[in-house]
Amino acid sequence: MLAYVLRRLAYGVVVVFGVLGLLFVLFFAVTDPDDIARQSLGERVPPDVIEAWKADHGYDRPLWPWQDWDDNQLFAHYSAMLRFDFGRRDSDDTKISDRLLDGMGPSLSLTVPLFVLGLVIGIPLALVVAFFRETYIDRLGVLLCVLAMSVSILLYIVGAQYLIAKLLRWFPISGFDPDPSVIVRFLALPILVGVVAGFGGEVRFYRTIFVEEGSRDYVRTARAKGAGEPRIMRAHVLRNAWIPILTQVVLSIPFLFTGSLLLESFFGIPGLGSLTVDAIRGNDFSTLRTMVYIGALLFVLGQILTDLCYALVDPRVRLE
Amino acid sequence: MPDWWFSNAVVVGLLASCGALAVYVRRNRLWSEAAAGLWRRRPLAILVVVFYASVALADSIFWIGGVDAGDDVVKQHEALSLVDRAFLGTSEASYSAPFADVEFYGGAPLQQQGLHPFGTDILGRDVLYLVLKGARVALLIGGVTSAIAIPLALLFGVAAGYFGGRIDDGVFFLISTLSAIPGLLLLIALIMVLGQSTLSVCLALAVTSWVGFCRVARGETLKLRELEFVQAARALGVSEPQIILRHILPNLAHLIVITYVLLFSGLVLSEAVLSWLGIGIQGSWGQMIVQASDEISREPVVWWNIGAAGAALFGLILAVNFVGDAVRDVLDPRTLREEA
Amino acid sequence: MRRSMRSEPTLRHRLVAVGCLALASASCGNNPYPDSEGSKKVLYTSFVDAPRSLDPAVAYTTSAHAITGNVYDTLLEYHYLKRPFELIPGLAKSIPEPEAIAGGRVRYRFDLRPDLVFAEDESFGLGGEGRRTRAIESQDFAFQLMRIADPAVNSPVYEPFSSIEGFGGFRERLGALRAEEEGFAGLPIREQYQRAGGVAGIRTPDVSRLEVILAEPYPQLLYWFAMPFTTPVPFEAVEYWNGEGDRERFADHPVGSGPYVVASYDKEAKIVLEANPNWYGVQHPEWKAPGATYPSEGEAGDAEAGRLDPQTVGQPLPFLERVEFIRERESIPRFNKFLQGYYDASGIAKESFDSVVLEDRISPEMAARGIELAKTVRPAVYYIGFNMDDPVVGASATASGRGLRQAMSLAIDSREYARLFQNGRGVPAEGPLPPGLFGYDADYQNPYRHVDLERARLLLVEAGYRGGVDPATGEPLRLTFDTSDTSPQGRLRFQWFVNQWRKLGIDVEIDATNYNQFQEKVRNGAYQIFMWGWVADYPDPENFLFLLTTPMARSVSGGPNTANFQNAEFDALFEAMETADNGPERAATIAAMRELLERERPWIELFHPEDYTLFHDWLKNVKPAGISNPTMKYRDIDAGRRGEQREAWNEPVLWPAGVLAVLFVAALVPGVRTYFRERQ
Amino acid sequence: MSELLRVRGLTTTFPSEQGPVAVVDSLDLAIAEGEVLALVGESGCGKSMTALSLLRLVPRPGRIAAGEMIFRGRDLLQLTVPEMRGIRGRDIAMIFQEPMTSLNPVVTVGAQVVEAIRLHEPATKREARRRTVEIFERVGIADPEARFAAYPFELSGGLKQRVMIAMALAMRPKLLIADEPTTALDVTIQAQILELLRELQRDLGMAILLISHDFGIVNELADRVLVMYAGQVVEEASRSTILEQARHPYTQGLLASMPSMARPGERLNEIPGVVPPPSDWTAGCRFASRCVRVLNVCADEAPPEVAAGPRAGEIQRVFCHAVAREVADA
Repeated sequence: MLAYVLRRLAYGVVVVFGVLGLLFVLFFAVTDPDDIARQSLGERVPPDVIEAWKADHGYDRPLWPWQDWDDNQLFAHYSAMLRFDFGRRDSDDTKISDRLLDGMGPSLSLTVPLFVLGLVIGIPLALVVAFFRETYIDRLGVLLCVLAMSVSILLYIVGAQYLIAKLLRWFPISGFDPDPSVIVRFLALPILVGVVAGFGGEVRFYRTIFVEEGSRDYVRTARAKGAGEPRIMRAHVLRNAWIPILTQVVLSIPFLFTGSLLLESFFGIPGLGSLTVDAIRGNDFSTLRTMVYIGALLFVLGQILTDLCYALVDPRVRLE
Repeated sequence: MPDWWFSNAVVVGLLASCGALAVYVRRNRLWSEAAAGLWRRRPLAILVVVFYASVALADSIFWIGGVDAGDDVVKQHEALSLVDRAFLGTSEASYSAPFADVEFYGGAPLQQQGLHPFGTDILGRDVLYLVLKGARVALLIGGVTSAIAIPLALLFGVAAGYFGGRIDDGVFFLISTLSAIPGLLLLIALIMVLGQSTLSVCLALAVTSWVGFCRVARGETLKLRELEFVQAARALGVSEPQIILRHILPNLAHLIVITYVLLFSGLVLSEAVLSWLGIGIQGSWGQMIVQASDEISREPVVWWNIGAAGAALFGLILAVNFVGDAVRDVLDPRTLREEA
Repeated sequence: MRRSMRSEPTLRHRLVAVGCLALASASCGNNPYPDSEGSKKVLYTSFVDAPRSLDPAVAYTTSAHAITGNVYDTLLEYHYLKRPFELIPGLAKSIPEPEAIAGGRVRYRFDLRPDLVFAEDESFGLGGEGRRTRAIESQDFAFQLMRIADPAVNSPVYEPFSSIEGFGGFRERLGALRAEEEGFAGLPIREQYQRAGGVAGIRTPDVSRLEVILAEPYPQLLYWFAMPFTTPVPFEAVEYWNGEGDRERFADHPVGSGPYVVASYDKEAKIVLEANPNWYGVQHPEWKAPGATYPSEGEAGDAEAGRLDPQTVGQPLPFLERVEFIRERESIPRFNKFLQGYYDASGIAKESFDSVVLEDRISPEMAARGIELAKTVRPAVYYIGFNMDDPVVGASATASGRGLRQAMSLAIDSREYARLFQNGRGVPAEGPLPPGLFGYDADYQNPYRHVDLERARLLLVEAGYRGGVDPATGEPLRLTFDTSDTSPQGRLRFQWFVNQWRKLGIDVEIDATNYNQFQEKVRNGAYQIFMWGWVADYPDPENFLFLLTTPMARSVSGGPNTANFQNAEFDALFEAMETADNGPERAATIAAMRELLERERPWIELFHPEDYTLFHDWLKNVKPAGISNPTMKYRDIDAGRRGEQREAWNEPVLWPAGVLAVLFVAALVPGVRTYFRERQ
Repeated sequence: MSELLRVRGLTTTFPSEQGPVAVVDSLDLAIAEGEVLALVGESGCGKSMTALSLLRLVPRPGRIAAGEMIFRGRDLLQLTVPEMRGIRGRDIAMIFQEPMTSLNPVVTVGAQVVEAIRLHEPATKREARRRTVEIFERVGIADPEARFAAYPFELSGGLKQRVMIAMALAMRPKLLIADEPTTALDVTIQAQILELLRELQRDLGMAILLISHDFGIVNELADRVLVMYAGQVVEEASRSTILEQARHPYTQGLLASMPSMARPGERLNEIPGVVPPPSDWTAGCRFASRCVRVLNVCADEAPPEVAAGPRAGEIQRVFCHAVAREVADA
């Protein structure tokens, strides 16, 4: 098992290297260090001040190794990331690690409940719909899922804010307060929107798995043994369904940290959701590479977690 | 060659290929049965999709002249589509409620009183006209992007699955790298490089959305390669590319069709978010929704912009999803076995 | 699992259901603030993007001034109510008169009020263990003026102060020392400035007097002493808050002398200002200092608007205990929370001037809730500019270029634009100067700023573009409208302009690119038409007309003259009026410059925006101030009324929750029934 | 031997475009205790569906339209679902053709057998485990203790079928339905499984309903044989009678085309044509379109039941107009 994890880690490192390389090429293909400086300092800035800022932030060095082997930005970029030295944001020189820690709390307080509710609502609902296959509950369930899936999340957000927050005034339209006694009031609406927007796809995905497993021969054997339908669902279908479900679900666990872009922007939650987009638009290379680096690490972590779960749940899989 | 000639050529091409496809399907028993099964399951959804497609095609046939556009002089020289011509001169000064006679703000009388089923937007353009124009953009986003993404995925997926070894590792590395990078970053960088025209946004979307199907294609090819009929073909001395073309690809046909449909609705839905980020396509429903979302906070509420665009988007996606389900039920062998 | 499926849903299930409903309703109610806050005098408002820096020498945007203006006090201030703006003494005892001295130089003498003290901050510990503050001295003003000259600070307002004697010299010496001398840059900042020899024209004879000597007359200088740039800054704060270790940077940790201090500064969520106990207005109400007492008279209309309420006139400031700026990235929550009473005033607009927040006029429902709209014309102008270096629309196209610009100017109706996009707010602009400034002629009618399509088409014919057709291509003339606003809302606005020009047969394509590409285009002149705006630093015509002078051209010095308007005659007239006194002669020069602009049309002047604030009736003494920054200290809150109104407006409508619950149960019952039928 | 199960007029239908199709069409059969009845026919003749109907496990959207199934005095069709569940696995058990896929891949084989026991008896886990190991031994699984904790993918096809048999016999059922138990196994294993079934049937006095398309296997194990074609019974007789004096043309054709039954050197003949699709079924004999001795009445009227036993007391039922006429002329 350890050998396997080490091999995957090694492979992960290669992927992360690839990602950082691709990011560097992509960013500097469309942006010039001067643009980073100008975006940080403002428009009407004399050239000498731009040079000073670039020198101060290390953007005055040549970009590529073939220009200057021992002092170029590509190697500095790699070494900074590998040392987890995230440094400061290009836009306003605040420490990136502080921003990540501050933002992680609100982001997690939104994405974790969404993730858990997605499972807690999605799977039982799919089980019920699959259990009543071929009855009107199945058809109604599938219809409901397809309807829910076909609406753009923007409409859900705008609609919810208008109907629930403005007309019915159940929850504040936006805002966030980490104080535990009040936090539920702020998170209720975004979570509701997140679940409603997501449940269509999830339930349909889980239902397809349950229906597929339900048609396998071993279920017929269990019925022949005299097992009741609920017991078959729980003891046989669900145990086999965990394999495809876990692979899909575990892959998204690491990305809970990066928050959700839309929900956080519209509901005023100061998380990490919009950090990447703001960094892209604001030419903030240091923040961008940190987010992409963390994203890549999380992706690799997700892959390994998925394989481990696979081995956990499916005896046929041995991690050699 | 001006771009509207190109658009007309594409329309002719599309209609010709649809005709050829229809002939092929009628001749091939497997596909004609599938088509009949499809029609039996979801006739309404198919009709809705065909309606959207016909609106989009009508909006893609352009020619110049033969029009007097009142005060918009430039229109005389512009290539206008059927839809443009149908709605010539229907613009007002500003907002007006559906079937209203007067402007929403200020109450000035409208030129086309009571003739705007979905009202007009802030620039006075008829919302129904804008919604119809959106159909072409939506089908371009969904159709063109998938048409680029799927062959790309097949190329890498089948190659990796069939040849394995170094090619497989290379492709797998590429897939992992691409999916580890946040899609948005890739998308925005590509759009910055390629520009914001419809085609370049489609290209950028394709590059960021082929990874999923590539994995599926690779897995399926791995399975097919081991099956006897492939080994038999190899034993008969059939060349590798021949095997791929005549044996592997036809067996992926059903997966291709299913993925095309699912990718289609996913892409059209995601366009709304792209418009919110400012990198969407001009004239899309997504852009209409984002433009109109501010109107929701006005008092009294201007709802018909966002309502019409939202309904049009919902209608297309719902129909495509239903057709997608039906296609999967009809074509996917596993569900066929379940039927017996 | 088996038992409960057999019998009806047990009592336990029902209890759980009721529990959930109760929990949901308990956490119901949409008040985003802790209930305890209701009664305190706290003002809630919103902001979109946090300012990049709060360093008084650097902060130049409206969102930054909203904070620095209230945290950093200045020698002079603007009278809160009088219009046109009038200076009053702030930290200074009186407004100095310019004294002409030998060599054509001018001297200003500021006398400080006695025992002024900085706000409390741990950085003063540098001056001695446990010390939390210290007295304000004239050296602190000098220190800040030297920071403006310091190249490392990179202050955007270096140029206006460069008329101070020795200002430029100090900057060179400082730069040279830092470059040559090893370790110089590591010295404490105050020592660096002393070693560089300070600025000749800035003298501090004693702790309570500051003298500023100008090499040449610059009457507008006094206005700069009413802006946060010239506030006293303690050197301890600049040295202590250097960003090393876990200390913030000075740009994120303001230490000032104003009526408020920054209590908490979370750029992503909330910025909180709290009343400063050390402020001179609090320490010495008996002085009745003009900057610390509510004014007793103002502009006509202030009385009816309730801004001269007998109970508030003459009272010591500030009234508000706390001001909370809450971040709202999207307009839907921002505006609707204001309608629900959770924001006392509509927030600070998004920083970029070209996407004015789409807020509504006073609708009947809003009037019923007692929401009022206060607007004053803002000393600013929005305009569409032509790139005068462009071969087609620029100066080099001589007559045809001029005719084209004049025709395009005749197609734009500012009133209609304001009606559609500004809800009727904003004064249509006839010329570059906004109302309230010397040289603004209210009844001047710019012949090219009234829609006249016939005349425009004639002009096009003369310019060689009959019917808008470009003779070279035989197609409608193709021009590009360049912008860095890619938002769909921005697109609507530009589309409106394009539609107007289409009436002339000219086909203008909107080229919206991201920030870098836009800067790239502007830097190498690859743009034809753009929309821009300029907000006055101080109410003087020079601060607007300098925008069109050759030295300021973008292609010449990268300055704010993006239109690259280079006209010798205009430059000469500018020199004449630049430092002249506000007399008839200066007015005549301005009128001549206006004639020239009218003919050359480098700009299509659109409108002078009205600075507006929507506010609830419980927010007192509201007057949009445009330039004058320290406004929070004049405002007051009737917290009681606010509490009642919020209560009244935000009763949650609970019956739908009941209906939903019933529907949910109704949907369950057939399910359970089919399950049992299935088992027979 | 007293009668264990009597089925009369069993009809199981599946919906199709042309209305419900009777995959099993008014079938009669009877099994006595300890008797081995074989159900023979080409694939698709409805023999598997008959077996599933006995356990009321007809997959949706099919359903049992008519008939009665009296099992030890109780009509299985009238039982409630919980009561029917009580019978499945305890009184009537079933094993399937594909042992590869008939076991839950993620649960140990031992646990799956324990489940079969504890579904019907409140035995403790340890008790059920002991009995499982015992049954494993009984069905010939070597080293049963170790095999108890094995997963299905770790066992061979033959071993898996033995586990299936162990699972079926956990509660000593009165009737075992074996749906093509050896078809998926290779020949050497087939013989062992058949030998095992014969031993178990003898020891436990258990009745077996053997479903197969291979007369060779039927010949080894069955006491009586029922030949089915297109959802209907065409002939019923004892094993020896069927082999020597099959009277129904379809049965004769079937026997003649079996390589395992033919004598060396004899040419195998095959039955022309294909089993007609349900849409072509007429009221008459469904084999008419392929029958060598077809009469014009065959297509119109349902074939009468002809009792044509060669020896007294030996019942042989044949459903065929030609045979009926033959008997009438004799």
